[in-house]
This record gives sequence, structure tokens and C-alpha cells, in this order.
Amino acid sequence: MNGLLNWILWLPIIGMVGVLLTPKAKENAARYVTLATTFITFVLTLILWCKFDNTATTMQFAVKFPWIESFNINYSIGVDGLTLPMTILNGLLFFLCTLSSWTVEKSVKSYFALILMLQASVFGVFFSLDFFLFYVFWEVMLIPMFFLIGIWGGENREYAAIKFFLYTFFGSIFMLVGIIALYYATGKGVDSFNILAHQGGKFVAEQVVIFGHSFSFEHLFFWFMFLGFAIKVPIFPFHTWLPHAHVQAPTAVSVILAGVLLKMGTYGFLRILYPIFPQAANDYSTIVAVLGLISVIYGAFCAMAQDDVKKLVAYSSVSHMGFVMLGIASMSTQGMTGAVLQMFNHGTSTAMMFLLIGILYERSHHRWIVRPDGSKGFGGLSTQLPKYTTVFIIGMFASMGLPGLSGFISEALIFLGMYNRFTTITVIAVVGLLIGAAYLLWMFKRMFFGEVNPDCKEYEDMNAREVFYMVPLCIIVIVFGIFPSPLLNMMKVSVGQLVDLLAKFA
Amino acid sequence: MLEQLLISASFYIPELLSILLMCFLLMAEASHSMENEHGSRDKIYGLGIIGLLVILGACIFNFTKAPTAVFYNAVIIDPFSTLVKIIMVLGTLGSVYLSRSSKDIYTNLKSEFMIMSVGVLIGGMLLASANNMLTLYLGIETLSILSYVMTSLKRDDATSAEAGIKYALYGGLTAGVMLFGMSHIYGQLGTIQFAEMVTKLSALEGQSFVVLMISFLMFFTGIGYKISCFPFHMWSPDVYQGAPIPVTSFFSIVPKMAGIAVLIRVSMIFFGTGSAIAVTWIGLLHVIAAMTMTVGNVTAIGQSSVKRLLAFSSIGHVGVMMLGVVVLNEVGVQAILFYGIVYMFMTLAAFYITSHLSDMYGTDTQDVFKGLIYKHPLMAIVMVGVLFSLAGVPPFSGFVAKFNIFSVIIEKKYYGLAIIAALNSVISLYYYMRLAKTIIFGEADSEEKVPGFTGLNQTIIFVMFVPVLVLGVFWESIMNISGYAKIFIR
Amino acid sequence: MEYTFSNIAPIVLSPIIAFVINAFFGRKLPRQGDWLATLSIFVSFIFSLRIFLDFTGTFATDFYIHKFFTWFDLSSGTQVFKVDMGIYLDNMAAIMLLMVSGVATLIHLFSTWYMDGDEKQGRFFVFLPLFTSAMLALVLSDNLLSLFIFWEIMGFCSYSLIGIYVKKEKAGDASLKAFMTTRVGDVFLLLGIVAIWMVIGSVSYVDIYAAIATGKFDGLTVLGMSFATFTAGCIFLGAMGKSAQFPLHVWLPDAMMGPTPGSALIHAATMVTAGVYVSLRMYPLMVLGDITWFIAVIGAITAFGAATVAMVQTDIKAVLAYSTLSQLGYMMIGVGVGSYNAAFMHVITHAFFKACLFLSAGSVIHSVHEQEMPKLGGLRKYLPYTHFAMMCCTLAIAGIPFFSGFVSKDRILGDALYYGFMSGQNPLLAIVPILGFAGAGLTAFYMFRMMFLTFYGKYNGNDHHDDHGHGHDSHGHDDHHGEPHHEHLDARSNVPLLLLSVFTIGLWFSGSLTGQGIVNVFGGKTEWFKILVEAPKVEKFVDHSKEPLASTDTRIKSELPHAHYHHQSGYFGPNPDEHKLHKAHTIGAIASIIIAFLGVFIAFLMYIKHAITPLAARFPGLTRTLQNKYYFDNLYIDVFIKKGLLNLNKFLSWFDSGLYDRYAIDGWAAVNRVCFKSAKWFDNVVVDAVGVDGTGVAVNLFNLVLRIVQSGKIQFYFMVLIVVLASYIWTI
Amino acid sequence: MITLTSYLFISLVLFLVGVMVMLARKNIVAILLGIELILNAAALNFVAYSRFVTNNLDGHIFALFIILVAAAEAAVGLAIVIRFFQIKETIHIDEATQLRN
Repeated sequence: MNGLLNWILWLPIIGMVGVLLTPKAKENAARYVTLATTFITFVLTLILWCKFDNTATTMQFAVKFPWIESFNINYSIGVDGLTLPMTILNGLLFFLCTLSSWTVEKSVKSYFALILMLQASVFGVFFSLDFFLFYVFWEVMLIPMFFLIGIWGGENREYAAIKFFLYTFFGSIFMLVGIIALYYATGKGVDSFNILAHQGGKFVAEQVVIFGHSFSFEHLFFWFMFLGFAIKVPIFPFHTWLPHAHVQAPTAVSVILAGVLLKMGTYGFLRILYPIFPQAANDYSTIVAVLGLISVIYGAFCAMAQDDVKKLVAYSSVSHMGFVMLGIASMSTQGMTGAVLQMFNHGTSTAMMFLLIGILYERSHHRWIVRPDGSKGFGGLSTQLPKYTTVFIIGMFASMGLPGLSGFISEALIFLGMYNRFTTITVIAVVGLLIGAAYLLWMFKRMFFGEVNPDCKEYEDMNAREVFYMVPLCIIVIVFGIFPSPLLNMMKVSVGQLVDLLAKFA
Repeated sequence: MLEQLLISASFYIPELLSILLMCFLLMAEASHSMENEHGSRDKIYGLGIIGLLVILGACIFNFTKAPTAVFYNAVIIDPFSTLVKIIMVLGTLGSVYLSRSSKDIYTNLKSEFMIMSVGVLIGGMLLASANNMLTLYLGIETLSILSYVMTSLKRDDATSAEAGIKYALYGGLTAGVMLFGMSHIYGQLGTIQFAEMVTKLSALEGQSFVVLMISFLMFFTGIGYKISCFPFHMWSPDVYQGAPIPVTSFFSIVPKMAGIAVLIRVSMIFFGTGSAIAVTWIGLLHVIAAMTMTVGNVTAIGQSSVKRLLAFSSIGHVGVMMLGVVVLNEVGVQAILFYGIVYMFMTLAAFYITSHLSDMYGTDTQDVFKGLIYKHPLMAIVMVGVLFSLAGVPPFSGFVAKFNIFSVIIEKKYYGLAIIAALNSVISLYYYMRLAKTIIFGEADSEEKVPGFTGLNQTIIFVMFVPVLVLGVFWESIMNISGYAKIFIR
Repeated sequence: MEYTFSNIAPIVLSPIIAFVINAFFGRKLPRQGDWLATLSIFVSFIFSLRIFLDFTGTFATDFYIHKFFTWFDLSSGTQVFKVDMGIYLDNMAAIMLLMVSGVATLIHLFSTWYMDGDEKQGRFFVFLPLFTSAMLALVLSDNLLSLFIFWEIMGFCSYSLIGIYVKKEKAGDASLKAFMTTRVGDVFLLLGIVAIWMVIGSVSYVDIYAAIATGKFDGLTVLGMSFATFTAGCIFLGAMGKSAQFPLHVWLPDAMMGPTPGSALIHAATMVTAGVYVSLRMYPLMVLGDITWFIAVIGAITAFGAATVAMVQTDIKAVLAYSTLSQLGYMMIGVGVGSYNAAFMHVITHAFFKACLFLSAGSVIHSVHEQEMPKLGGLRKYLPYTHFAMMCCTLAIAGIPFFSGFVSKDRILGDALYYGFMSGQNPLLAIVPILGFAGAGLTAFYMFRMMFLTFYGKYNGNDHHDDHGHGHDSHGHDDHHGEPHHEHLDARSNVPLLLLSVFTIGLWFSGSLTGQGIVNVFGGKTEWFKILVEAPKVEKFVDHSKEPLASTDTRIKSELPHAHYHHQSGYFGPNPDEHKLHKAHTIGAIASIIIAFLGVFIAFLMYIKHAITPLAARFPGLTRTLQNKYYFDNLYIDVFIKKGLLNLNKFLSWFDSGLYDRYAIDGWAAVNRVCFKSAKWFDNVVVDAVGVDGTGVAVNLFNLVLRIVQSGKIQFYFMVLIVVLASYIWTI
Repeated sequence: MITLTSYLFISLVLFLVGVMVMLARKNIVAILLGIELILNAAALNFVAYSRFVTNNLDGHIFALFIILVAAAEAAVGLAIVIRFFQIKETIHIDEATQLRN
């Protein structure tokens, strides 16, 4: 029972070893091993969901044993309502990404090995209940990303890879300082690296002195850790790595990047930043909300101006993660729930968009809506690729939050949560919804309507494999749009605890 | 009297062994026959490596012994010094093996390298366990004088000779300044024994502080030059670049560790007790440490020569290690020792790979690393791992080392230093990754393999990489060992 | 009787089932499954009919709510937050259900003929039932959230139907325009819903009514306006978007890019009426928020402006589209001036005759393959049924007595007259009745213009048989006039037309089913419609809302309305003076009749007798303005979008990648490199240029000072060492 | 009467002269001599202090060691200079500027 989490976490590593052991000649072996591993992992996450107790108020499936006893560092993992949706999403997306990257030809073995390593590290981030463990996984995740973007990426891949790595490292090194400061602030005790033990505003009274100036511990290290997570989300002033990384990364990697990696940032807010520094969270909620608002509007406007469809979707995820930030900043039940739900829904819908763009790219080898010379990059695709168009419409409307599809409920909940705390910001943020619909539909109109472009004539429609990995996402998007309660019940208790905790310091 | 010496000698086995080894090697060198150079050189190498291994064993045997001061308090043998010695012996072994295969040293001179490295090792050992100013001075000079020669081991190579001259002159100046300072300290305190000096120091007051402070600064000059910390670092890039690669790797480990060791000891003895001048001294160390990190890392960004890059980065690492000195407590020492061990492995691996590559291409610019991933994937992965580790990225041990240093300074609530160190590690990541980028994404000009990477060499390099990886995950044992290695003051 | 899930759900579910089956297996089904869609709508018609009879059987204005299930529930610990989905039924909903399902059935039936063999037939019959079911669900829904959900789904369906001919670029533009324009209103509607929800704690109608009655809305302010005004304004903005009111009207005329039956469904039965429906549902809030005058003015502007534009349109569908706009304006006037049930009656009447008009236009277009009126004419003898139906509807929309349009429109105009001149409102509001009456005249004019141009006179189109070679333009010479090639129209096209035209008889709506006396055309007091449909009296809901939505089956009786029947007043000021009101109605009726006949007469003179030169010749400037629809499209597309929005985006994205990212983020690395390079340059150029000859310490010192770190000159290293030491010493 | 101060003064002068020589002279051998001067200054200090202040022999022993080490250092230094001369045929210090950024 408790071993389940360990299996989910380490199975990808075992699979990675398996991939590395496959003979170099037979590339398909590596593919199938990866497929099997990711599939089993996905099934395990589903089993986890079945065994998950929605009403429990504590960490479930918790595993804990000492790692570095002299520092009280433990290998301690567990899941709760905040983690479980991300876990399932992670399991699912990697399975689908394995299918979608079936066509990768360049040094297949290392590619899939890195993919599996990435999956393990992401699982680790979501499971860790120990700060040291969390940080290690958080950083380890960078290494496979660096290689995946840098080797299998587009023409400007090296710049993007290094930028991604440096940017995140910059944020996380400050987070490290914060983690160690917390370690000593709790007196190096047994729970000094235990994330959960820090929660509940234990540091409101502490003071620190830097270069002779005295600061409040809570407020200072709130910003230290904020930097680490905000860069990952990314919130407005720290977002510029995202377009590069997304555009340069291969399809599967941008799917994972948008689908789960960005969520690590917001997850950090929910699991670490706000519970540990509730006072500062309340004091600075307006700043966070304004940053989120800027991300929403600014990201949407930038997306509208893009001629590269992948870049457009990249900016759109800046905008959508801005909604998540707004929900988190609202610190209300509806807002927080909406934020977690939006994390899941954005994961699925953006994954759909990136996968679809990847499918198109395999046929066209370019991503221009409008070519630099002003001519149309695509046109009349809906006549040429009917199946593709259907799926595309579902993904597009899901990500613009059409009622009946998953995006709507989360966004509505976020607005509901925001209204009482930030009325004005809510009024401005609805404009984000408007622009969000605008750039997507405009892109759709330019790519899919009209006579079929001469160079689109020979594209063939989605093949069985592609349909096979798109259908599950469509189903999820529709089903959770109509019946969100399974997800909501999953996260209800944990979010409730978090909100109550924060409410104490309002 | 005599048995006093014998007792002392019984504690002094590693040093004595190394002196013995040096003599043997000299004789072997003298008696080596012109017609069979190769064989005799092999003899010397075999003898040297075996001897070094024996010394290593003796050190390890010494490690658990109770700390004592021998030879009338001139030398102190405590776990701390012994652990430093172990690190130095390992470093020596590594560079010696590298010198064997390296083309950078003219074949006839390889045995000289062997002999003199042992000599430098002796100096380092003396330094690591120096307990009065005279031993300290002798240690530094033994270390330095032989280093000058090693620097200019390249025959008919202008840069090598130039590096030697610079090293010699700079070393001479700093040694002189240090002596001048020592002389005044001796005058003010009336003794050359550290322990007695401390008692005198605490009894002292009045305007003689000024003189004393100046003298201590001059004293520090000698040590600072050995660990090449700001502002005494400027010789090191030139020397590192001029010297043959094995020598460079040797320099970046053995003398640095010795210098760090003596710096810790002196700081702990004089200022650990919080004496009157301690405050000024600690403030000074703050500035020096911060400046050293920053100067080292920022200057490293522009370097095209990998040797030079590693030289500057080593300056940066010394700055990080000095953070452990700043806190002046035992956890700081522990962190530094761990850092030293890890740093030794990382540096050796990096220099091995660089050396084999520059042997092939005759230069050590970053371009020689292009396309390594396609030619020798294992080596490329090792190199990239080492670079990440040097930058302090998990799960490599470099991260753990940095983590420990961070934790000790944050424990002391030196948040300013912590922030500076954090920014520095970002900068360092930047230039390490530019090298990593060349390794992985760079397209190779030619597909020919690197001759240096024989199966054996690759195995050895990988063996050096294993601790870099393993210590990043299971580091408690090493932490405990370095925690056990406490400084003994007598 | 009981309403349970089992006998309510089929209304919505059967079309949805048809949608799902057609979406997946439509291609495999015979005739692409159009029969299935039609059948499914018919099923929901049957169930709606049952509800209708049940409600109208008893002459009570009572309502019925039933909670089916909890959609999701976030209640944790202290605070309760759950979303319940249920139905809210009253007479208005019952009538609406019947109208929607009935009209939709006929439209489906017609479409089976119209879309037969069309390349998009399958896709069309996927979205048509979904569209209808969304509208039905919207009517059934008991809270604003579910209303919004189906509201948006309708938006999506209209998007798909308008843009169904994907090969046409214009279809793409039109669908994008339709969705985005309505979306503008939708986001504000969502905002209003959110605001109400978070303040009142629920969005179900009954709770909102109760909150209004108990004054929960009072005393709050949002963004400087009162909370009621804010929420009412947001909701009305949503209604403006969907019902294409004045500033947001631009999408509706373009919506005819889709197939004509689709337009019929959008214009008549489903989408545009939703806006009016929600503003009727939220009428108490509108009154509380005191924005009825705004609604009235917007409606008046739309009614008149659209009518003017319709006068000069040459495309038969364009005329109908603008007539829809104008009629929607009348409905909004009705809402604004407080003639609640007249407005709703106009929704119903308009639904029938507008559907009929569009279908007739469809049969004309489909049979003659021409929709430019100058190229038509004289079709009377070829399409007799179509002509008959269309004439009935034209009479109805023109407001000729005894026809349905007259009954509803006249009452709206009468109330408007009272509202504008006699109720002591702001005198400026007199504009509402003035524009209203003017619009009525114009309506009569342009509708008959359309009729005359289409069905009377000579056929001006090209004969399709020799439609090749020597290009003869539309109004060619006599030898081209003659037999238009037209398809035989079968029952599937004619039956719906005739059935719909039956409902243009005013009797159906103005009649009194209580059997008292004969039809009172001039707005008597005993018409069933008036009795059944009345504005919600919020006090009724207070006691009920104590347990919001808890009671699963609530049916609140209220005594028969005859006892104290009031005109839907109490919403503007004190009860109106019955006498004045009656006077206003009488004047209004007479005036509107005169105006209508005047319009018909002018049209007759112009297009039959050709006694008067048409407008186009007379006021070319005015005509151009009208033909360009007052340049609204140019304003929105060219100015707002192209000039404003897109440039803003371009600027922002340039700022993002070109400025912020390049300099602020990559900057630091560049700075490092620059520092390093400049140091090198300085060293190489300056230092070596100055040169070093070892004469004298002074010179050396001077040069040494100039040297940069790592100049490679050992003596400089010494210098630095000494200097630093000295400075240390100095500090001590 | 010769006091400690005069010794210290002499040694200070020696030290400064040595430093100046190292800074100013371009001849490498001369610079080596400058080092010798500095070392001698230190040695003189040690002897003087042990004579006047601390009446123990540490200073003298230290001085002896200094002389010894100085000899070794000079020898090595000169050897390297000779090597440098063989290669470059000059001992002008500014010729030794190959190693730089």
C-alpha cells in the first residue's frame, strides 16, 4: 500500500535504466520500454486515485525514513488533494508524450531515457515532503530539460536551453537560501526540513539583519522563495524564458513543460510559500494579484501579435497561469479550488494544443500563421484535415474556457473567488477572457478557413496513433467540463485546510 | 631527549615516509641508465605510486590517533591535518598518474615531476600541521620553491619559463612580506609558538594593536598568496596557464588545500577565541571572501583557454571555501573539508579530460571540446556532470558541498554573504554551461577519436567521477568523517 | 402534476442524443441523419406541449422549481458553496418552450429539404439540434449559471453554423465577428453573475427575487455605482450582445453567411431571443438598478436605425436580418417601458413570422439560386405557397391589424407612448415613442418593398439555361426576361411555411380563452396572454427563499389575477393612471395603423406604380451611408481592431522580446562580456601604446596605475599587492 | 648607543628599498636581489628583537633558517632566469608578458 508511491516515483528510473540497456541497433526497443514504463506508471497513478481517501485531512501513502540523520534530512513523500491531480496529469501526459514522440529519430535511446528521468524528477517534486528532497528534485528536473531542449530542439535551441536553465537556477538558488534559513530558524530540530512542520506562520515574529538593516524574517524570505516559484510559473516580469523554451523545445517537451512543469511553480505557492508565510502572503496578496493580472492581459496581448502559432500558445499559457495566480492570490475557497482545477485543466488543454501543433509541424515543417513575407502559412486546413480540425476545435474552446469544457469551471471559480477581495481586478481580468477568445479564434480563422493552401494539399489527416493519443485528452476535457466533481472532491479538503490556515492571518 | 624524538617520530610517520620516498626517487633517478630511459622511468613511477599509496595508508592509520603536538610543539598531528594530508596525497596520486600520460611534460622530465611533486607534498604536510611560525614558514617555502621548478618543467617553452619566473618573484615578495610581518609579531609577542602567542595576545592591549594588526596582515599575505585569494590571486592564472596541465591540476589541489588548512588553523587559533583583534580580522575575511568569489567568477566568464577558466574558477571556489573560514567554528571546518574532498575529485576529473584533449589538439581552447558527445559520450557526460557539480547543481556532490557552506554562513546569519554567494554560483553556472554547451551541442570538426581516452584512462576518469555522483546522494559518512577531523590547539 | 427528471429531461436530452449520434455516426446514417435530428426535436416538442397545457390550463401565475442534482459542492467547514442544477417553470417558460421546440421542429423539417445533398448537410444536422437543445435548456434553467452555460454553448453553435461553409473567407470573418461581438457581452454577463453570486450567495432566480424584496441589494456600491445598477448593467450588456442591440449589433447581419434555415433558427427561435428572455427574467433587477430608461433608449435606437438600413438593402436576407434587429429593438423598448408581457408576446409572435419569413426567403433562394432582389421579381406565380406565407408574415411584421405583429407591437408602442409623454418621466425619453413609431412606418415600407421586388413585377433574373457566354448583367434586355429556372418545392418545404403562417393570425395571441366576448384587438384586459404572463412580484418569493433551493418540489399558488389585476406597474413609479394609459393605447393603436398603411402605400407607389423615384436616386449620400450601415463595421474593424488592437499587440510583443527580454534579462551576461572586452582593449591599446621604459619610479608608477588587472606584467601584480596592503594598513 | 629603534629603522629602510627595487627595476636578477633585501630586513628584525625584547633564541634560529631558505630560493630563481634567458635571450622583465588575458 505505502509502497505504491515509491513505485510511482522510481519506476521511471528503472525504465530509464532499461532504456539505456536496450541494444543500440534496435531503436524500437527503447520506444516500447518507455511506452510500457509510462503506461504502467499512469495505471499506478490511477490506482493511487482509486485508493485515495477524499476526506482524509493528512498526507496519504506517506513514506518516511531518514536520509541524512545528522541534518535531520528525511526521504519523506506523500500525496494529498493538492498533489493528486498533478500526479495523475503527470502520469497521463508522459504516456501520451511517449506516443507523440514516436517519430523522434535522433539518438532515440538517450531521448527516451531523459524523458523518463524528467518524469521521475517531476513526480519527486510533487511528492516530496522534505525540503532538501524537494530542492534536489526541483533542480534535477533542470538537467533533462536542458538536454532535451538543447539537443532535440529547434534552430535556436542552445540559447533557449541555457536561458531556461540559468533563469530557473537563479530563482531556485535564492529558494535554497530560504530553505536553509528556515532550517536554522526552527533550530535544526527533527522537523527542520519537514515542509509540513513549517506551515502555519511560525516565523511571524522573527527578525533578520542584512548589512546592518533589520528585516522581518517572514517578509524577506517570502520574497526569496517567491522568486524561485514565480520564475517557474512564470509570472509577468519573469516570463521571458518561456517563449524561447516553448518554441525551441520538441513537441513532447513543450507539452510536458506547459503541462506539468509550469504547475510546479504554482504548486510551490500552494504547498510551501503561502502556508509557511501566511502573514506575508496576506500582506502581499495584492501585489501577487496585480502581477497575475498583468500576466493575464499582457500575455494575451502578446499572444495576439504572434505569427508563430507555437509562440502564440506559449504566450497563452503565460496568460492562463496568470489566472491561476489570481486564484491563489484571492485566498478564498473558490479561488484556490479554481486555481488547482485550472492547473489541471490548463495542463490538459495546453497539452492538446501543443500536441496538435506538433502533429501539424510534422507535416508542414513550419509553424507560421503568417509567413514573414506576409503570405499565409496555412489555410483551409479544416477542408484538408477534418479529424484534426475537430480535435483542434475541442482543444481551442477548452483552453478559451467555453462552458461545457473543462476550462470554464476553473476560470469561473477563480473569478468568484477573486470578486470579494479584488473587485476592480476582477472587472479588469474579464477582459483577459475576451482577448483569450480573440487570439485563439483569429488564429483558427487564419489557419483553417478559406480555400486550401496549395502547399497544404498533400498533408494527410491524423493517423491512428495520433488519434489514439489525442482522444483521451478530448474525453478528459469534455467529461471534466461536465462533471468536475471528481476532481473537486479530490482537492476539497486540502484546499479547505489551506484557506482556513490563511484566513487566520488575514 | 632522544626518546622524546623517537616518540615524536612515531607520530610523524607519513612525513618521514615521504621524505624517504623522495630520497629513494632521487637515487633511482640518478642511477637511471641512458639506454633504457623508458624502463627506468617506469621504475620511478612504480616506486613513487607505491610509496604514495603507503603514505596514504600511514595517514589513514594516523587519522584515528589522539591529537598530539610533537617535536617540542613545532608540529601538531590532529585528525584535521591528517585528513588534509589524505586529500593532498590523493591529489598528488591523481596528478602523478596524469603526468605519466600527459604529453605536456617532456618525457625526460617526467621523473623530475614525480620527485618534485613528492617534495611539494612534504611541504604541504608540514604546512598542514604547522604549529609555530617557523614551521609554517618552512612549509610554505618548501612548497613554493619546488613549485617554481615544477611550473617551468616544460623544456624550451617560453610561457612555462615565464610562468616560473612570475611565480618565483611573486612568491619571493610575498614570502618576504610575510617574514617581515612575522618578525614584528615575534617582537610584539615574544614567541613563535602559536599557542603561547594566543595567551600573550589576550593579555595585550594599547597602541601596539596597530603594529600587530599590520603585522598580521603581512603574515596573511603569505598564506593568501598560497591559496591565491584576492588580492593575491593575480599570479595564479598566468602560472596555471604557463605550467603543464598535470602541474596545473596538482597546483589547484595540493598547495591550495595546504594553504586553506593553515589559514583555518591560524584563524581558529588566533581569532576563534574572540580576542581583541578578531572583529577586524573577521570583517577583513568577509571582504576577502566575497571579493575572491566575485573576481574569480566574473573574470572566468571571458576565458577561452580551459586551463585558465579552471584557474579562475578555482579562485572562485577558494572564495567559497573561505566562507567556511569566516564563521570560525567547527561546522565551518567540517564544511570546508567536505568541500575540499569533493573539489579534489571534480578538479582531477576535469583536468584529466582537458589534458587528454589538449594533448590531441595541442591547444586547450574551449573548441577542443566540440562534439565530444559524439566521439566519447561517456567522457562527455562525465565532463558535463563535473561542470554541473562545480556549479553546484544537484544531484552532484558539488551541490552538497555548496549546501554545507551556505548552511554554515546562514547559521551565523551572514545573509549578505549568502546572497553574494548565491549570485556567484549563478554566474559560475553561466560559464560552466557555456563549456557544457560546447561539449554537447557543438558539432565536431573531425570524427577521429581522442587517443588519450584509452579504456584504462576512461575507467580511471569514471572512477574519479563516481564519488562526484555518489557523494551527492549519500554524503553523511563523509560529513561525519570531516566532522570528526577537529582542530587541536596546543 | 409532478415534474420529475424523467419527464423534463427528454426536452433537452433527446436533441443532445441526436447531436451525439450525428456527430459520431452522421456520415454513416442515411441522409446524414437529418431525420434523426428532426425527430428528436419533435420529441421535445411533445414534452413541451404537455408542460404548456398543464400550465396554461389553470389560469394561475404560479411558478414551479425542482432541484435535480448538485453539480458540484465546495462546502468545507464553515462556509457553504454549492451549485445546484434544477428547473424553474412558469407560464413564460412554458410558452417559450412550446415556441422554441415548435418553431425548431418546423425549421428542422424545412432544412431536410433545404440542405438535401448539400456538402455540409451532415455537419449542419450535428449543430442544429445542439443549438435547439441549448436554447431549451436555457429556458428551463433555474439559475443564472446554467443559463450562462447554455448561453455560451449557443454562441459556440452559432459560431459553427455561421462558419459552416469553411471555404468562404467571409464565412470565417462572419463567424469570428459573431462570436467575438457576443463574447463582449458574455464576459460582462459572467461578471454580473459572479458579483451577484458572491454578494447574494446564490444565483437562482427565486433567491435573487427574494434578495431584491428583502433589500439585500441595497446600500452596496461597486466602482462608484450602486450594486444593483452594476449587476443589472452587466446582465443587460450580456443581453445586448446576444440580442444584437445597438453598439453590439454588427454581428447579426453578417450571420446570414450560414445556410438560411440556420439563420432562421438564430434569428427567430433561439439565440437572439435569449437576450430578451434574460432581461425579462431579471426584470425586477433592471428596475431596481434603474436602468430601464437605458434599455428603452437602446431599444429605440436599434429599432429605428436598423429599419433605416433595411430600406436600402438589396439582398433579401439582409432585409430580413435588419428587420430582425429592428424587431429586437421593439422587444427591448417593451422591456424598458415596462410593458412586460407585450415584450414577451412580441418575442413569440416575432419568432413565428420571422421564422416563416426566413424559410420563405430560403425557399426562394434555394429554388432560384439568387438572393439579390433586383434580380428577382414576379415570382408570385412560380412560388404560390411561398408567396402566400411570406405575405401573411409581412402583414404581421408590418403591424397590419388582425395580424399577430400588430397585437404585440401596438401594445408596446402604446406603453411607450404613455412612458414617453404621460408618465412624467424625463421629457427627453419622448424619443423612445417617437423613434418607435417612425420605425414602425419604415418597417411597413421596407417589408413591402421586399415583397414587391421579389414577387411582383417582372422577373429580372438570368435564365439559368443560357447563363453562359455573352455576359449580360442583371437588369438585361427583354429576351433575357422570362421563365426563371426553379426547383419543384415539395411538402417538406411548404408545410412548415403554411403552418408557421397560420400563427400570424392575431387571434391566437389576443384572443381570450376564457370565453368572455369576442376578440378585443385594441388591447383589452382579458387576453390569456396578459393573464398568464406577468412580471415577477418579488415579494412572492421571500418566504420561499428561506431554504434556498432546498425544497425539491415547490408550487406556490397565487390567487387568480382577475381579483387585483394591474398593468405591470409598480416598477415605474406609482401605479399608472388607468385612464391615461387606456388613452395612450388607443392613440397608439390608431397612430400605428395609420403609419403602417402609409408605409405600405409609399412602397406601393414606389415599386409597383413607380410613381415615386426610389430613395437611392433621391438621396444618394444618405443611401450610401445606409448601405454602409452607418460605417459601424469600418469603425470597429478598421479603427478599433486594425489600428488600435493589433498595433498595441505588436508593440507589446516587441517590447517583450525585443526590449525587455533582450536588455533586462540577457543584459547582465552582455555586460560581463563587455567589461571583459573593454578591459582587454584598454590593456592592449592604451597601455602598450603608452609603452613602458624602465626609467624612474615615477613613470613606472604612472604606467602601472594605468594597467588593468591581469596585464601579465608581474610588477603590476606586486604593485597591486603593495597598494592593497597599504590601503588595508591605512584603514586600521 | 645603538637601540632597538635604529635596528627597526634600518630594517624598514631595507624592506622599502627592496620593494622599490622589485617595482622599479626591469632586470630580473635585480628583482631577485630585491627579494634578498626584503628577506634580510626580516632577518635583521628577528635578530634585533631576540636581542633586545625577547631574551630567547627563537629569533636567531629563525634568522638562520631565513638565510638558508633565501639561498635555496635564489638558486632556483636564478636557474629559472637562465632557462628564460636561453629561450628569450633577454632578462628584461617586460619580455615576460606572454601570459595574459
